[in-house]
Amino acid sequence: MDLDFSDEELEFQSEVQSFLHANLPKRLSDKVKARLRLTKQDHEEWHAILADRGWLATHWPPEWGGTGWSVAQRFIFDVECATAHAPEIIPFGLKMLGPVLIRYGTEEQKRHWLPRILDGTDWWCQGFSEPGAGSDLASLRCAAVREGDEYIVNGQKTWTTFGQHADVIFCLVRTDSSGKKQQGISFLLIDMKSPGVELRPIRLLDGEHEVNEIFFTDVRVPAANLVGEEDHGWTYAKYLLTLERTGIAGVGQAIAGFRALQEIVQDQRDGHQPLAQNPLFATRMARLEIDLENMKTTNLRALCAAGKGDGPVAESSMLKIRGTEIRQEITSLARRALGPYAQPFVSEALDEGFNNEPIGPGYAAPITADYLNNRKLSIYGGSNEIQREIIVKAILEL
Amino acid sequence: MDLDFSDEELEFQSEVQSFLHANLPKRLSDKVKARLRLTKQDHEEWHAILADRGWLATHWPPEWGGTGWSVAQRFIFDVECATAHAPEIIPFGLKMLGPVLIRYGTEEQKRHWLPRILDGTDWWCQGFSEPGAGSDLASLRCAAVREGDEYIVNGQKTWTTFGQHADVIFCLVRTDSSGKKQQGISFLLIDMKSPGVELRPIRLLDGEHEVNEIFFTDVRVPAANLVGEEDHGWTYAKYLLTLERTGIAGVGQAIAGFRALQEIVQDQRDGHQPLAQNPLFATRMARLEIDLENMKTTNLRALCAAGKGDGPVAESSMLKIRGTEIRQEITSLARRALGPYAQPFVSEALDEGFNNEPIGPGYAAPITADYLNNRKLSIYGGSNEIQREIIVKAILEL
Amino acid sequence: MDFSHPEDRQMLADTLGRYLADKYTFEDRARIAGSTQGWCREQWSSLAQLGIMGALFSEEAGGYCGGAFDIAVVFEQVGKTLAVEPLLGTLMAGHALEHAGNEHALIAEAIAGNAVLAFAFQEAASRYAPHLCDCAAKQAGEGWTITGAKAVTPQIEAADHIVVLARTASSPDAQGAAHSLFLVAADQAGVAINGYPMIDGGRGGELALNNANARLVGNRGDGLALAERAIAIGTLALSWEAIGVMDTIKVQTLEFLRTRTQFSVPIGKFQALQHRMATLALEIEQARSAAINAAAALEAERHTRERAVSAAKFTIGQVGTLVAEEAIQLHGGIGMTWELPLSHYAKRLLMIGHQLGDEDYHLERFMAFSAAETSVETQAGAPA
Amino acid sequence: MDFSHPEDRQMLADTLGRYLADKYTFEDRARIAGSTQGWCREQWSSLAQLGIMGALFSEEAGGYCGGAFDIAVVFEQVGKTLAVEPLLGTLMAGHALEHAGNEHALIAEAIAGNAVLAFAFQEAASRYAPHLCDCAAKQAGEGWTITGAKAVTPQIEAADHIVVLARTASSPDAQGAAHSLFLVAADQAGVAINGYPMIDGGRGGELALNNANARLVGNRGDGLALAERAIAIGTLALSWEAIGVMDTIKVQTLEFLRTRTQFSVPIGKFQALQHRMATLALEIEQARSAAINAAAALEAERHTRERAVSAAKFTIGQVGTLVAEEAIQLHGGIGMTWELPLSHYAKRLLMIGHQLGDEDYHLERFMAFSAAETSVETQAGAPA
Repeated sequence: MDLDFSDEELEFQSEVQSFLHANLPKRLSDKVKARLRLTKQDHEEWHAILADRGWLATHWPPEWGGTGWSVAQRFIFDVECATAHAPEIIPFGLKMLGPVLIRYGTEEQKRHWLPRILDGTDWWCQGFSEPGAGSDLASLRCAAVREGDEYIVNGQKTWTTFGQHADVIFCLVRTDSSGKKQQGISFLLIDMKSPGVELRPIRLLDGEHEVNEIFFTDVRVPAANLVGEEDHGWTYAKYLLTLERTGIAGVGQAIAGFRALQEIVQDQRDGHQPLAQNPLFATRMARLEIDLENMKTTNLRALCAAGKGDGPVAESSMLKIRGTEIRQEITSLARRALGPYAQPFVSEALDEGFNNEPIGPGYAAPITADYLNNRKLSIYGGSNEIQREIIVKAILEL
Repeated sequence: MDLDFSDEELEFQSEVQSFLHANLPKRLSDKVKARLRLTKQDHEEWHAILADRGWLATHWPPEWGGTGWSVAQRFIFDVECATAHAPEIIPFGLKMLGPVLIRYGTEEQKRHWLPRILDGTDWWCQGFSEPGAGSDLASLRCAAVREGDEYIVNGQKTWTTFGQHADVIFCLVRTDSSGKKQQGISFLLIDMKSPGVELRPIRLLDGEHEVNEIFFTDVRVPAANLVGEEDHGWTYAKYLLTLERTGIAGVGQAIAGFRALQEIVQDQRDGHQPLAQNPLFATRMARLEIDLENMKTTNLRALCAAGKGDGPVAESSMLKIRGTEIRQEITSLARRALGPYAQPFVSEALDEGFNNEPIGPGYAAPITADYLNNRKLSIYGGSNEIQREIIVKAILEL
Repeated sequence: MDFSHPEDRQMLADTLGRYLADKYTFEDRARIAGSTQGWCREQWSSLAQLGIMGALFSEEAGGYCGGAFDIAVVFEQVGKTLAVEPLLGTLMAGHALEHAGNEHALIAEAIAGNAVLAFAFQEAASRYAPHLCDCAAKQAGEGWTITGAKAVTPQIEAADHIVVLARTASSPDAQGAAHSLFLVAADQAGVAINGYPMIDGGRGGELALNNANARLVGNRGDGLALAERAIAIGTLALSWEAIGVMDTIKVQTLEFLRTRTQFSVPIGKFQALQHRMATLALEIEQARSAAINAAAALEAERHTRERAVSAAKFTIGQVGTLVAEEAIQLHGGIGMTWELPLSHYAKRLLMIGHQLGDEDYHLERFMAFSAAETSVETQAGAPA
Repeated sequence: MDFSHPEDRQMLADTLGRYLADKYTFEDRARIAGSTQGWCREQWSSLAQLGIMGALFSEEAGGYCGGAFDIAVVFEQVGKTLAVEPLLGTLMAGHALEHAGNEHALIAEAIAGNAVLAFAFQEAASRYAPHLCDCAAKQAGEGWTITGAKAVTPQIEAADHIVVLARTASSPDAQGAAHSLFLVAADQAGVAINGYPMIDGGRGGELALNNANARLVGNRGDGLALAERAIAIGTLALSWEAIGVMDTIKVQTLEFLRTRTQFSVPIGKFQALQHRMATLALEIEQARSAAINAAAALEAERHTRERAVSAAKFTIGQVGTLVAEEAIQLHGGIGMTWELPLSHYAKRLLMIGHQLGDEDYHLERFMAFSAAETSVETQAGAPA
């Protein structure tokens, strides 16, 4: 049992800090700290800086340009980036598709696609959910029919985050309907510029355009874009979903979010004292802080177990549930902390360069929208109900 | 909308108070207040006093010796009795079997059994649950086979509260196994002194003997003891269970319990102040008090709706859930309030006449055992899970 | 004891319900709530013609009802349709004027739909507490002028007249009084409003007063007592609005559970969701009981009234957050879309928690009232 | 970073686990826990021979381990079997003696199984707070005598020696010190113990001292600092005992869900129960993380250590109550019977919440430490 970082790890931490200090543009960290909208260019700028340093693909082995970091290093990097207000790494290519290709892709696919992720040529998005296939993902119906060297794809995907920015989409498609629904699913890479791909924005409850519906009509996809074997996509999808879950737990973001919350709660007043000293609010904060401290250790335990080859299936689900609960509670307390100023919403105030006088405290503008937006955390990446199903399956053995 | 008591109701309240002041033996109220064990004789003594006044059968119509009270009157009576620390009326004959006989029994059955409940001749107990039929009550297997003018009963019942005191038991027995499990159940009254009836005590986690297993081996029961029609017992049971639920919600006991808790929390010290002023404990108390205030009104709403003939099925389930949650929270806060003194348990201190010096504060002895015992509230009378099923069935209509 | 409404009040509720269902559809509401004005004068006139504003005030003040349960049924209907019209400000300001006993002509104008009122008490640093009021009034000849700022007042741009709480003494006098209530005409020099959209629809604004002319409402020093009463009435109204919102969310969520299919069955067949739905239904009934308790206590003495009002708003705040979050979760991704009415009901429910005190504020206030023995009518603010 | 135990510690855990499974079966435990003595001297000797007490102390003090995670694995096994032997008192008193630097001979006796120790700090009016200590020590020649009473001390009847916290000054001195720690032989005039059964098995007692002879432990005035450290170690031990209890309850409950049939299927098929079980499993892992954090912080400076210890005991208190109550509920009526081991595990888990501070006490303490900037080693008691 040793929870302390080794000297090497501490040195690594300093290295990351120095790097961030020297290379994270203040314009970006200011935007992230203020929770302003990030543009596609903002993300690309940060990705390029990390790629230059060789630190973009933290989940890839070195031979493909990844960092090959240990569990502890990845943890340190995530926390340092988050607390320095670096933009989050967009996960679709780097943390989701990349590992799938490295594990299940052909040599050719790896050589073609992985460098393009690293150098920013391709912005990926994810085509898993469908209107009729949410929690019941395996019931998906978007169909691909093989015709010679091509698949013809027809159907619909939904909840595609940042689909509006994407060049390429990795999809689960149905190639066989005859057996169990988990069988007959294939994992296909589709160029978003292909004829027959149409994108329709979905407006969320905070008014933002973040997710999309995507329609495929007779879209022709080279058969070379099939990952792994036809009809075996469910296996690859499950591997990807486990990675996604751990990402959504988001310990780094939680730590950064909690620190930001502490500042708000010190700044907000409850009569003649900071809100932080209000007994009820202080109790909420302390419970949250303890939950977070516990979750940090649970996270490290799960990562260490995964590093040793113990299957992290139930653990990653527990992390996803508790991690998202904590992140939601952080945004919920920020909203509560604002008091009456949780109500005004000037959407333009979330864009860079907006110079009007803020309504209420300067940090107030994005808080309620952020709270509302983060309701997604317990829904996407496999809803927290689905995570409970996974846990039960693992421990109950019925 | 009128939540106030009418002048007549206020007058009735005074009448009840005067009656309790004059007729509730101090020996009994002292025992109830101190949460000591009540003997069978204690209960009989109090029943007799109420019967003398004509106030024992609060759920019966006047023609059978009941009070015929309005909803408001019953509420007032329950609350006044509880807060005066009167023993609870043992419900099996008075609140459960009585109404069933009145609604479904033959004239002869009513004439025979009802007076014997009122005058204390018969102490009833309930034979519903079986080891294999708990939440799934309708799967019960204890069988009754008709032979001439008799039924021959074989099988087992369990969780029979105060079976050790009982003269008679009302049972659900299976008279037909051919159809759906809810069919083929009959409602039978069985003399506990019949040959072949055997009782085995169950010791509960607080060490008490309150419930029993009952075994029936070739027990002969006169066919005249069948209530209603053969094979239709499930209907009568459902009616009885709805009555039971509302009783378990126990608003009167909750109010009395909360007042007793307030005294404890004023007496216990947190440093140099009463525990009542500790911010965390005060918050727990305030939340509980508000819950209780809300529940009081929900209870009255449900009773008024029932009085007007609106079916109180979902409402009585909601009441059962929230009422038992509140009663459990009261015992839980009492336990918490004791601090370290929640641990000692001198069982003899719960008997009348125990004169040793108390361990810790005088009221401490029964508190943790009472908390443990009250875990039953969310389990019996149809577990709170079953109540949620009933609610969902009523509102979801799927 | 009777939990049904008398016939005339039921008729009021039905009339309003029918009107809103017909003429204030979800599409109408979305258009009005997102408009640059943030409310609709035509709707306002129609509501006045239906007698809705009249129902909020007593006969003495020119209305025809004005009881706690009349206010309750009106705002319950408002909640069912998410109407954004400036009823709350008109109710609170009007009741302050009514209780102070002057300005009956203005109340009559409000009842007729010719005047919109706002009630401005909170300030940037006051959070929800009325007594943390630094807006200063000073005497100027016969009248007064006020200088200072008020924060996040709903539909204040719509208001023709604003009832403003201001400080009339630098420190409390022997009776603890330092504040008075004033009536300020919106259309004058010295009144500046910085308006903005609210996240749940409609608009609010910041009020800046710079030597604005004002008329004293009631007696000097009565400000906090009058404000407390107006806030109690506003809190009651919001609580019942929340009941209307929650009932609607319940209906919408039950319908979704019946019709949304996953794993080849309606998701309402999943027991884990069923039990959570049962809990929501139970909690909503508890919240309704709390709102009934507050209405029943509105005419009681201060201690009883304020305790019940804070118990209700605490319950509404707690249950409201649970219902909003659970309803979204039970809907899944679809519950997060702008397109679905549900998300707007959920937002409104959450934001009611940020009006006139959130669950923590009211729980503390309930505890303070529980601890306090005193119930002196003149002592305003939380008793501890 | 490594979350596995080194081999020798794992061996210690396995040895103890095997011994208890073999020789301290549930029937043995039930007999011992309900006996008039409330513990078993033979078991105690066997545990000493196995080296269990030695594992609780450092080599300097005559043991061979004594690290936080050594204590953790021992008490985790205690939790798995509900052993009622006087390990906690011996651990806390022994560590106080060890830390004070004297009485090594007595620790050696304890390690050998020849002496049982108890640690008595709380009083009838102190609740869980060590600084609310009115027991008074006065100097008598070379030594000291103590007069006063101590409350609810586990297995104090079993103890040969009792470490007692007592007041050595009527008010705190400049360093805030008013208390010192003393060693009191149980077998002397002036020591009276009123013993009783505990509701979760084993016995406890009230200690009355009447001019009882006592030896000073450590320096005068160090009492609260030494007690705080001993309580931290005791709290760590209880937290890990709770982890052992909860893991066992989890196994029992999963087994019940697999085997108990209702509605013609194992009740584990019911999704509403499944999801609650998943939550329990998740919470237990959170509790384990909290207990790991406390063990990892035990040798850190005071502020870090006490914050982690209170975070752990808060978590254990909260999760423990949830697990105990939910496990009983998931078992239904059967979970309430004396016959089933589960009910005894649940009782123990609940009562751990009443030892060395409940969840509220430790949450407040965590908040006080979070608010305080100071981390002065000598300043004992909660910092606020």
